[in-house]
Amino acid sequence: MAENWEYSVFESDQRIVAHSRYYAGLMGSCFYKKLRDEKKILGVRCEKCDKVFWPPRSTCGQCFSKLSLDSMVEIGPYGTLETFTMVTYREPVHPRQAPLIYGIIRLDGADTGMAHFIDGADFEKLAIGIRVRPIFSETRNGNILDIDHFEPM
Amino acid sequence: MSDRVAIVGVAQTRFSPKRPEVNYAEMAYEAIEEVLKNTRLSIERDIDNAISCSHDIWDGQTISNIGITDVIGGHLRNEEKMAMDGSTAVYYATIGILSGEFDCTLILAHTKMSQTNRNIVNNTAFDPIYTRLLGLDFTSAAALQAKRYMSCRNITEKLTAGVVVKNLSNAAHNPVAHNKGFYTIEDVLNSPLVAHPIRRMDIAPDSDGAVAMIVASERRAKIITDRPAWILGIGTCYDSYYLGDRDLSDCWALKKAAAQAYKMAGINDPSQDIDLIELGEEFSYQELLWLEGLGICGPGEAGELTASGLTAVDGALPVNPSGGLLSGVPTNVAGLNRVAEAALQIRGEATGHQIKDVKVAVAQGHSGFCGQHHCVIVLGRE
Amino acid sequence: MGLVEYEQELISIPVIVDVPYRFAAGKYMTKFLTELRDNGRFFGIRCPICNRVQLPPRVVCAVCHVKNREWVELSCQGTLVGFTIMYLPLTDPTTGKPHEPPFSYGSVRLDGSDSVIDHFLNVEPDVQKISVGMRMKAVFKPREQRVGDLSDILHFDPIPE
Amino acid sequence: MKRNVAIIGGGQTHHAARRHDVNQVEMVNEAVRAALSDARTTIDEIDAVLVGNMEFFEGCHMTDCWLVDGTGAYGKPGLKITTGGTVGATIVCAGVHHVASGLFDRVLCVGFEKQEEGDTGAILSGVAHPLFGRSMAGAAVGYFAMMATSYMAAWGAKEEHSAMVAVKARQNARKNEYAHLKLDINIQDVLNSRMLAYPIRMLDMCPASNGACAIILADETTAKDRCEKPVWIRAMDTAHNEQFELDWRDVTTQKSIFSRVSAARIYKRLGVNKPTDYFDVFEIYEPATWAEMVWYEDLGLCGPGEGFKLIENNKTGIDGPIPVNPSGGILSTNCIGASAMLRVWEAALQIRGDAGGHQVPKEVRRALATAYGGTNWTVLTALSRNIDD
Repeated sequence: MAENWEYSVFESDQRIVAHSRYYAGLMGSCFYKKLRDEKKILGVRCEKCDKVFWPPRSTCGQCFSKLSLDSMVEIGPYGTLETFTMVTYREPVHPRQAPLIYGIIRLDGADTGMAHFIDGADFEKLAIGIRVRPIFSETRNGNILDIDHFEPM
Repeated sequence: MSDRVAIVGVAQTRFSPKRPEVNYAEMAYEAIEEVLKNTRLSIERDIDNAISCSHDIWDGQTISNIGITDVIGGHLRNEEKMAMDGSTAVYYATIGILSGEFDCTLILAHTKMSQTNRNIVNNTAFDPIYTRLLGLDFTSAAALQAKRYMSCRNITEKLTAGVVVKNLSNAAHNPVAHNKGFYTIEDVLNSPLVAHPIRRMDIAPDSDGAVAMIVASERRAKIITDRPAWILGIGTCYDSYYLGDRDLSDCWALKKAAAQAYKMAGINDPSQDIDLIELGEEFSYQELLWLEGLGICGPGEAGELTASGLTAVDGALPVNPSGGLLSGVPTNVAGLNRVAEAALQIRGEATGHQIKDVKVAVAQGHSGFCGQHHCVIVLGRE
Repeated sequence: MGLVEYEQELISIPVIVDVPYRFAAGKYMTKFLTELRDNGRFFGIRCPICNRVQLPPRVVCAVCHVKNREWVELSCQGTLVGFTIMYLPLTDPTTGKPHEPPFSYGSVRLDGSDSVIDHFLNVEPDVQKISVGMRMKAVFKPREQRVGDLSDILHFDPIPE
Repeated sequence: MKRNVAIIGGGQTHHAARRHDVNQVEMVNEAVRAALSDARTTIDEIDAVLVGNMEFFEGCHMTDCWLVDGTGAYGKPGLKITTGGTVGATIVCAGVHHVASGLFDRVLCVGFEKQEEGDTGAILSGVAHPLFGRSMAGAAVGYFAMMATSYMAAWGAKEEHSAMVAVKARQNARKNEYAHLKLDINIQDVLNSRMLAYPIRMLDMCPASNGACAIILADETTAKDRCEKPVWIRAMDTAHNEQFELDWRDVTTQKSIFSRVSAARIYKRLGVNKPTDYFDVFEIYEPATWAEMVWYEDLGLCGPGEGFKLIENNKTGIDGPIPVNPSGGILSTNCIGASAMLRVWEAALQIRGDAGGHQVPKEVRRALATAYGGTNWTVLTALSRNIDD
């Protein structure tokens, strides 16, 4: 069959487009309402592990304890930069234009970090361990972009 | 293990940046046809189970094992699809045979990375509630890990570039590899920054390809081949999910997976008992971090170890003599190809890149960003 | 703590997952789609063992685990083997608009083939007017509108007895 | 199998069209906690966690990684399988292999779907081959509609028969506290429901549900030690069907069909001569009413073309001689990744006598569960109360 192949390569450009909506759950809703309405950041404490987690979660991944809404605690708003990178490429899934800087920020009072954007400083001036503060978005819709970015203090 | 399981046959398609002339079923069948021919086995007569490995979202098809049912021999028969790295398929196939349910399992992993955009696909692996909207993908996440690991452990970019130089020159001797050549550390450091500190040459390129493997019970293995690659140990482990949950300069889950596999295989000192390692370095720093996780050296020591030539093809412990993932192996296929390359080495069939006298080889694969799930397979000649 | 209100609005996050693909038809489907588009012809492929003619053409006969090799040109005529009247609006890919329900939809086995094609039937959507066993004929779009897809077929027309 | 394997516990969520109060992790966790509690086990005693889900339906890649807190998989061995609608049963099958292998004593199997979060229509059209049929957006309903016209033409069944199946499912669901669609409906209500694709009406089809199911499997020693009412997995069988030839909708086909082939294999393995005598209850995967009648025939509960008479004579009712889907089945609850596991779990509940309001009023020693997915695939699971039964 392959001997006399008279057909040119056939390719088809398509997309799969799915309109999804993800529910944050009770604890996630508390987090986002507090963020949106009061610019406050909540985590959740596991008494057994003596740890405060961000993002808030209703089961402690480490010890499997059930964590209730009453265990939610305010964390931050300041934090420490644990790692960072500058991304040079552009993708349609990016909410801002490249080059963009991502960091993982451990907010004061939390034992785990938050991934977010770093802005407001030259990349060369960034270092692991520097202190950063959140800059909240003007319009907040109840999602992670209600924090616009973190900037060095 | 009281009962033994062995890899009795392996086939790889050539890996290529793009295979526009075949669809994924045809590409998969190239490997399946080859492995059946090599082992002189027939689907109808010999194969009693099939496991495939790919992701719907990569394949662009919902329930994408529909697309390979025909070629893998699934019609009116058993087939299961794992949505994980291919190394885990070997893990599960081994368990299936140890359960006594199956004697001879055909494993397939395939992906055509060229047909879509890896960053868009991988962005959907970030949870939609707290991280996906940031636009993260596996490269930016890996860069966060690389920065943390390299800073905490004093690993320089020269040391990670050394991995690239080694693996691409290894790949030059591997006929199925597509990303290969003899480069210098400067070449790597001069390649464009993609996500600091990761440069273009630090990243495994997009590839199309498939790997097929046949795994059999001891009884069947001895009939099929006189050179089985025995599966001596297996292990898997999940890490926590969020990037900020983990100590990114460490790989706790890999250590746990390796501990299971080593215990089963009777490996007490991995740095002495292992002859060869094939591991999944989607990014060059991962080769160093995974070596630490596999217990080959202490934290932060893998860079100097690599620079010393220990992991080179002529070193005491060759790592990725095939060229690894940097040589161009598709995602999902990645880990199955690590196991396949380790098996080829054990069987003395690694054409062009055979290492002498490999008795015990370790293969590692991982799923998710920054290694959320690890799988370790120990193979042996005896 | 006063941090949390129990009677609360539940937050949700809308996300559009939009993934682009460039699908390769592959060796077998390429001939089928190219011939459909350029010449309005149907090609199936015959299994060397069981002899069934498969549509669409594919690399392996799943029943016999053997590579398919022999191409067979099929008729544009066939027999209706199953049908329904669709009351759900299905999107017409060429226009992006829904196909106005109700409409007739069915499976046609082309003469010479062992497989079926599911497509629109150009029959009044009335169960009394459709029956299994009806003879049908493919009607193609004009050549310049064809792209190499099943939508190059406008619909199947009943063949008057 | 090298070791006997038993279900020592299980659990499920209250399935519903909307679960805005939980995210995916939390929803799955409800089922996992229920299963651990039912098995009187802690997460620390679980050796491996296996997850089944069709992540494309939620638009999430590698959900097993995201779900680690909810499933309890953190720090444990595990894997994820996706085989379409069958996946819940495939995960149980994988769990059975894990335990039988001797490497694991207690394995947690989890299946779930939060269908409201994804775009079911877009993703279902992705089941078709991208270059052969995807542009036609045929939809599952068209497929089952053709099965229905074929069934009516071949055997003389009427729309009323499918309506009887629809009523049975939803009335049974009213007795099942976990079911999604608990509708107090009669045949006329079904026949008056909106036509989707002749002769399939709204009430002939399964709903889109949110829910999860978890099952804990254990080896014989653990099961006898720890569990008052272990349910033994006697045999499992999987059969897929080739990609393009969907012959199940032609009810008179003489070809080998996945359902019949798989049933024949599992019956042979167990020495079943008459399935209606051997099994006391059936939990089958019926995405549409007509598929339930075809399952009756393919499983040998009656002869070819007699399926509609079973429902007509109420043989398969909850108090009938051949109870099928006392839980309400898929027609009442369809959370895809959990659906097939729910069949196994509901069958186990019947054997334990713990099904509550929908417990069949007779002794249940053995049960058969089926799954359905992909391009006509199934996984059959045979369960028993006695280990040597």
